[in-house]
Amino acid sequence: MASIFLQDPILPAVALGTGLPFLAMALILIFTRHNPRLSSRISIGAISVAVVSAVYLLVKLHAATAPIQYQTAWLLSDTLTVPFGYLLDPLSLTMLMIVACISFLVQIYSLGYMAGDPGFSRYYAFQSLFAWAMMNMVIAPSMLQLFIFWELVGLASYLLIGFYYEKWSASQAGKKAFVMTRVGDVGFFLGIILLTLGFGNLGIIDINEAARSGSMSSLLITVSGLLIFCGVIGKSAQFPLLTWLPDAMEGPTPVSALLHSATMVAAGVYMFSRIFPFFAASPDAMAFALFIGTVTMLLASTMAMVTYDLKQVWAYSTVSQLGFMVMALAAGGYFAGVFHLTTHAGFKALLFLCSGIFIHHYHTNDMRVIGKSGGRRLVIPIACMTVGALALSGLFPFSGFFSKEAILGVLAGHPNKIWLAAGLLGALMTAYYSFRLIFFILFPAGGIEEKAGHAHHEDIHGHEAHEGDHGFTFWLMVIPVMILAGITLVLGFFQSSFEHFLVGAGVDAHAGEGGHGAGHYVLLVAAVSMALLGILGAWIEFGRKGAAQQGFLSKFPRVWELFARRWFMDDFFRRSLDRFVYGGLTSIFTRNDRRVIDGGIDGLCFFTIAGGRLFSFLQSGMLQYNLLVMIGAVGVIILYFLI
Amino acid sequence: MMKWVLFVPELFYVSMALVFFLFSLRKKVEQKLLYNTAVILGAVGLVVTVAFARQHGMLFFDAYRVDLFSQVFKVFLALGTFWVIFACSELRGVNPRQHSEFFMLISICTLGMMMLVSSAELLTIYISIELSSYALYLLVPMRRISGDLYVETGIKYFMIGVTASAFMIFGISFIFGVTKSTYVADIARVLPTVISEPAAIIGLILALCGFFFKQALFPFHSWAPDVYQGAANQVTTYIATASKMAAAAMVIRFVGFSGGESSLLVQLLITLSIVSMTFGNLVAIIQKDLKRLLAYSSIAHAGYMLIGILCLSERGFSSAVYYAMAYLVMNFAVFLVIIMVAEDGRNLQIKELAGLHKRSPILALTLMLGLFGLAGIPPTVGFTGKFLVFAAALEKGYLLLVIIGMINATISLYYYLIVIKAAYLLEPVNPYPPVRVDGRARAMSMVLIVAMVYLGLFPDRFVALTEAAARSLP
Amino acid sequence: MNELSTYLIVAAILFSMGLLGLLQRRNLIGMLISIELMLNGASLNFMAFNRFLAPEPAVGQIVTLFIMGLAAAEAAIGLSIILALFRRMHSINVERAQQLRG
Amino acid sequence: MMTSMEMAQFPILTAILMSTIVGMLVILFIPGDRTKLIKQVSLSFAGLGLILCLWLYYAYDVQKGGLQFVERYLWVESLGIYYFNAVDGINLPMLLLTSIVLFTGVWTMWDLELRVKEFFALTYLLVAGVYGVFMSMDLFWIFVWYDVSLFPMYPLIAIWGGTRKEYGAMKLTLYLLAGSALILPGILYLWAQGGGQTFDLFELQAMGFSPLVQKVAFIMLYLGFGILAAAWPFHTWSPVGHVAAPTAVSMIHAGVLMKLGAYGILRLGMTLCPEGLAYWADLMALLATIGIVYGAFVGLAQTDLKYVIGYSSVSHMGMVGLGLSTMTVNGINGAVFQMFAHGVMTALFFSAVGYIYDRTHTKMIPDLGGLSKTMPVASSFFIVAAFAGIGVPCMASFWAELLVFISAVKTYPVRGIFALLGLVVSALFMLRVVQKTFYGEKNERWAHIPDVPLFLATPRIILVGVIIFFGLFPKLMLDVIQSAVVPFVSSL
Repeated sequence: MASIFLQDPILPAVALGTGLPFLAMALILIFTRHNPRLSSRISIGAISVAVVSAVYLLVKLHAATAPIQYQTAWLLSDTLTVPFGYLLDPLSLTMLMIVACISFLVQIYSLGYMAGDPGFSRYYAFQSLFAWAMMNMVIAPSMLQLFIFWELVGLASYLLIGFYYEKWSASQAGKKAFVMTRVGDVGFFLGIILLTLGFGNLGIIDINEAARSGSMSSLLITVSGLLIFCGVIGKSAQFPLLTWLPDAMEGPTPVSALLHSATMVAAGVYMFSRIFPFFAASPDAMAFALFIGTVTMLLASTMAMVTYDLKQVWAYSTVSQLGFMVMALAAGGYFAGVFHLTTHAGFKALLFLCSGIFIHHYHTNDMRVIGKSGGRRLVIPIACMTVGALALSGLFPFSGFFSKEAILGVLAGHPNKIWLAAGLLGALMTAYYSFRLIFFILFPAGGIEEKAGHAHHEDIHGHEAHEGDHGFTFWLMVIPVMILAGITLVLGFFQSSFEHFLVGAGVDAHAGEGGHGAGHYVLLVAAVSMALLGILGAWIEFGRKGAAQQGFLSKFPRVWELFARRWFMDDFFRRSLDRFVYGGLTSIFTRNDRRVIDGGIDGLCFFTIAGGRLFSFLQSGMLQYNLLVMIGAVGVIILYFLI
Repeated sequence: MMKWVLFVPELFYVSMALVFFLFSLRKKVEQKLLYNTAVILGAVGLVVTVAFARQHGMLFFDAYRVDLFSQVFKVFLALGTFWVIFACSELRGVNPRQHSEFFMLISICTLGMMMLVSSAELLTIYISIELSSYALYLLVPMRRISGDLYVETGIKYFMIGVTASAFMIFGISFIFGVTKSTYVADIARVLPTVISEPAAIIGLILALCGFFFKQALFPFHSWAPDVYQGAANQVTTYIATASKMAAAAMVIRFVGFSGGESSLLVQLLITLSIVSMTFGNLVAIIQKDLKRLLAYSSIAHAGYMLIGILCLSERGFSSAVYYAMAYLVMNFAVFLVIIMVAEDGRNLQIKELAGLHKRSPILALTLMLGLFGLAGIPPTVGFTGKFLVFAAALEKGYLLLVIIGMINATISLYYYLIVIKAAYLLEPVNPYPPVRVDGRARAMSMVLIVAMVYLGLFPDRFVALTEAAARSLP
Repeated sequence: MNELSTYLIVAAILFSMGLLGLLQRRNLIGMLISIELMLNGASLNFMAFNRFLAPEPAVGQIVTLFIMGLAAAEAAIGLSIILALFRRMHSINVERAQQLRG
Repeated sequence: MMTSMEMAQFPILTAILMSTIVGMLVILFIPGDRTKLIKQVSLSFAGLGLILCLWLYYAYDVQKGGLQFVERYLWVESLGIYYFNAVDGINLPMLLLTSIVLFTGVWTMWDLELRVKEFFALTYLLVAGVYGVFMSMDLFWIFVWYDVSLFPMYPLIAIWGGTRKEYGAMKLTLYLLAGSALILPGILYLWAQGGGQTFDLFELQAMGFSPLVQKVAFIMLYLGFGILAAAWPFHTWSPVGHVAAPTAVSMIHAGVLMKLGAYGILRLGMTLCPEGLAYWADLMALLATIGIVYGAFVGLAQTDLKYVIGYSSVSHMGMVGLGLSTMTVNGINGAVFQMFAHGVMTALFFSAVGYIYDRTHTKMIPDLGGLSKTMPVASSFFIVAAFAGIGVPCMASFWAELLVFISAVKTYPVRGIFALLGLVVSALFMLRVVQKTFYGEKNERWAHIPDVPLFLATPRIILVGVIIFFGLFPKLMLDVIQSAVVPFVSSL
């Protein structure tokens, strides 16, 4: 063993980094449930190792020319092999890095945020479970392993969304998330099965290679591609399965930051980019994805424009940005998509963690209340949040600017300019709703109410007494935020080296990426002006002194309602679930089960007994009647045989 | 003179009857003495029968055939008789003054049945049947309970019995006319050639009536429920066990004689078997009186046994013999429980078994195993019997018949389970007195339990025996 | 007239009459007598077959004798049971005895 | 065939069988009022069985495959009945499953007060039958043990049961034994068609029956065993029976006994009548698919926890049927694996519900709610089982479902896709139950109830451990299964 370790330090590094969280989860659940301190230390210890190993791997392999693959058989059945191992290439290394770092930061942050929660140990166990599943998903060398951990990530998501299980809405949201992603996953699974049956091999490299070289039939690619894309729709909350993600905000805010914005929901996009060449081989599938991505992005942006819930805004924005990434990938912009994924992970985690501080402090999600209660007094968080919002809106020099530019560049390269227009419209709305939120907190309409609400008075007072001096827990939360803000600031400048790393060593970049040049500047101006326009709009309506803080949409109550109720998508799901599942098939089947099948059996028994009663009349008490029966039977028998 | 050796078991029962006849002449008999004598004589009878089990030969101008088949059944009969006598210690159901007559009639009846299993000539068969029947006609009304049940039972049993025997002798007369012989062996040779004549068919069917009556097959069953219910528990036990043996043996022998591939006969037997099983099981479902329930179940079991017989193959006959043996053991187990629980000789309602598992665990266990055996559940002997019977039937290709038989077994399980439920689940409504189980009964139960399981799981030697017995049929 | 079939027909008629009487009479003694008729039918059959067909002259007659003997015993037993019934029920009508059923 | 059968030195299979029969006898001879001793004795005999089975599992040579630990003696000469015990890759997991479920089941019944002696004696009799079916390779014995495993259900449910116990007991017993009313003719039919010489499974297999015989025999065996395997539409005994049964009995029954049905179809029906299988496979797949979807839908409407589990069993056993009907290595691998996984999972389900029911005396979902607050550990057992039930990866049943679905989509595309859609419904239905039972506000009504103590939690932890162990290391089981399935499929 030792010699193997020495010869090839990659295997133990991966094994340690991705395996320890599982161990941590097991340890916490089995032994340290009643010791929150120890539980958190175990978990953070494991994730630190993961960060170290991710860094180590990145450093060691950043110059590697070929992907490094290692796999052992997890399961062998007939010709089917389920491998377990890793595939390290720039993409997975990047993603591994993102997951490990953000997990680490969130876990540190949670020390403060979750302090004192009765389920503290459980929280860290689930966090570890998530980290384990997510990292193994990222490094999966085959679609099957990816799918397995994909499902496990979903499980972690379910558990973490429903973390406050005593809250009905939380458990409801968890269920909704699981079932809705399950719908997509069934498609994904079917796609994988089709690939297995049609192609026989699920290795990611093999699939990409085969698709690129054209040795796979295009029908198979299209069909299985579309099915696999269902997985993306479910996991990355694309249209029409997007409504679970806003609901998922019922979970603790760090969870939202980690799972439901930065990493887990990006798994869909990650998977898309993982087998990008495969998808790219099917124009139909790409077109479909582009369409879905666009619709998602626009729909989610509209929803974000009308909500007052801090987290909901970022949730819609996540959906929208995910749609944006899908657009990028579907338009052929591999690098743009991945790059946006990376930057988005940073700034969206930042946004959520900042919101978390507010929520933790003011015990409310409503941005108006936070603003009135004096949200802007938390200087560092509001500053960081503004940084995040700027990045989200795509303004220089924040990371979002670079990635968004890249995507718009890709879209500009697409022959159909409608996608570019949609992208620009999206950028406008993004800036609008982001700064709507910022302005609500910064410049509350009636100024800051010095008197907090009666109900919260003592509570807040207690907190202020506790955190007035910016206590330890506060700093535990603020430091990760500041780190993330720093990353957001600088990440964009590594665009070219990142591009070199990712594309140069990995998958070829496809058309559209070269949309620089003369058009590029036009685009740049257009994008930035869109963002500025959005911010300006937000300023006029929410920021400037004496602004009504109503928004132009309130003038169109129908539209407002449409947006606020998520384009009635939830109603649609609810109603079809009630009508077709509960009211339809379930009740039909249940009635059938009770009446027809079981009733049939009971009826059979009843008739048997009734038969007994009937036949017993043959045995009357009258002797001669008995004799008659007997003689009659003999006569019948004789007659039968004589004839 | 050496040939008389073959007749020793029968002679023994003649003398046994004589002893009790002498007892009955005395004004007052010590009951204990009578019982002990009976048990000892019964045991000796069993020993004698077993000792002469390997004899074979012909007697009385070939009218009497002693072979392994007959001797095996004689052992069953002796065993059954011994068990019944053994269970008669109190005999509260019978007037004490009649106890010696009771034992005498049992001895005579056993004698008649032993003769029946060996008979190879129509007149001998007729006389043996009548001998055993007359004893039973008298045994059945010999009961001391309130009400008029027992006379009613007696008259019904008598009337139906003599009608059946009249049918039989009328049928025999036709067989005699057609085949010009009363020797079964000759008949068997001639009968297949003339089977298409109406007289032969009528004769055969009518003659079989007598046997079917004894076996209580549908439609000759109607005495069974009434007799089971009306007769004293011990007498019912005797009828249900020993008497059934003789009837089964006779049917096997008679049908075996007719031999060959007589599709007509097979059709008749299949019909009777299906109807018997179905009728017996269906009507048993609604019974409340345990003995009456067992009567209907006996009708069904006659049907199962007939499945083995109607195969007309060696395997079929041997399976029927095995089934008969299994039936003897299981049925006796159940009746033992009835006798023990109904100490005063009353009739037992199913609900009166309530709480038996507390009142007497060993009896409850005996009852459960016996009933599961009757239902054909492994690992009891009843299952093995059914298995052999059905195997024989399927060897002949009667798939549908076997399926019907199994469905019937499932139906039967229902009412057996009701009885088991009473014994194990129900709490008695009014507290019944605890059941007195003395060492004797305990030993008996143990023996029966072991026998049921042992015969069920280790049937090899007994199957070999029954096969040898079936082979000894001509 | 001196044919087998004649005797057989007579025997059958005897048997049928017995059967009819058995089913129709409610009087137990009458039923007993009817059974005797049936037995007589059988006896007549035996004699007739013996006379016309059997190689061995004695068999049918012996059987008949036995039937007669057994019938006598049967009647004795039957009468004794009927007597017991009469003692308890003060009637020999069979309709009085129908408690057992089902 | 015979050359590969080496007589083992130590008759370990008989020893496993005897561990239950001797256990039963020993229990019978302990005075009924010494309940503690009875429980200790039963647990130790169950532990003995578990150790023997684990050793067997360990000692089985996967590389060599085939029948091992063969014990074969002539039993009844004239019929050709053999006392023939052996293990291969198919029954080995089943034996292991049985021992695990028995051990944990006996342990969960530690609180039993009512008629303790009879309960454990009957349980042992039942399990003796189960072991017997799984290890016998002789048709006669398979049937004998099969029935032995069924009839103790009646007293077990009727005496110690819950809701509508007498009705449930009677229904279950009669229904299942009605199934054996088809099995016995089927077995004997094959025996008779094979010349009436032997009941040895492999000798019969070598004879090869005509297609007509196979068709007739297979449908009889399928229907007969299918009832026990809760194949749609013969499943209604399952919810009713489970609701009525006491915890350990439900565990053994749903965990092991239902597998007897599927095992019987595989071992008898498919081995002896491959052409019959081919003829009826379509129907089998159809019923199985209906079962999968239907079970999940009906489960959605249930309000009794045990009903829910009962219907989930219907759905999961449909998976087994679907796997078997594909006649591919993957399908049968998956089916056998699913039998094992589902066994452990349902045992966990029922033991979790058992604790809840023992303490709250209700298993109606609307009455419960918020249980996680009062008894987090006890709830978590159920929740883990629910995850296993909806096919979360790294739990044993996921692998089974994976294999079954892959082969099903290949062989029966439409039915396979429908079955896949059933996954969504089953997720909905399980999570709904979990949510309504365990989540939500703390229920003051149950606030006083203590969480499950460690001693009683141990058997449940063992079950969770087994689920996750074989979920993480499925190869350990699948290699064993495959060693038997590959030659089996190639012989079809």
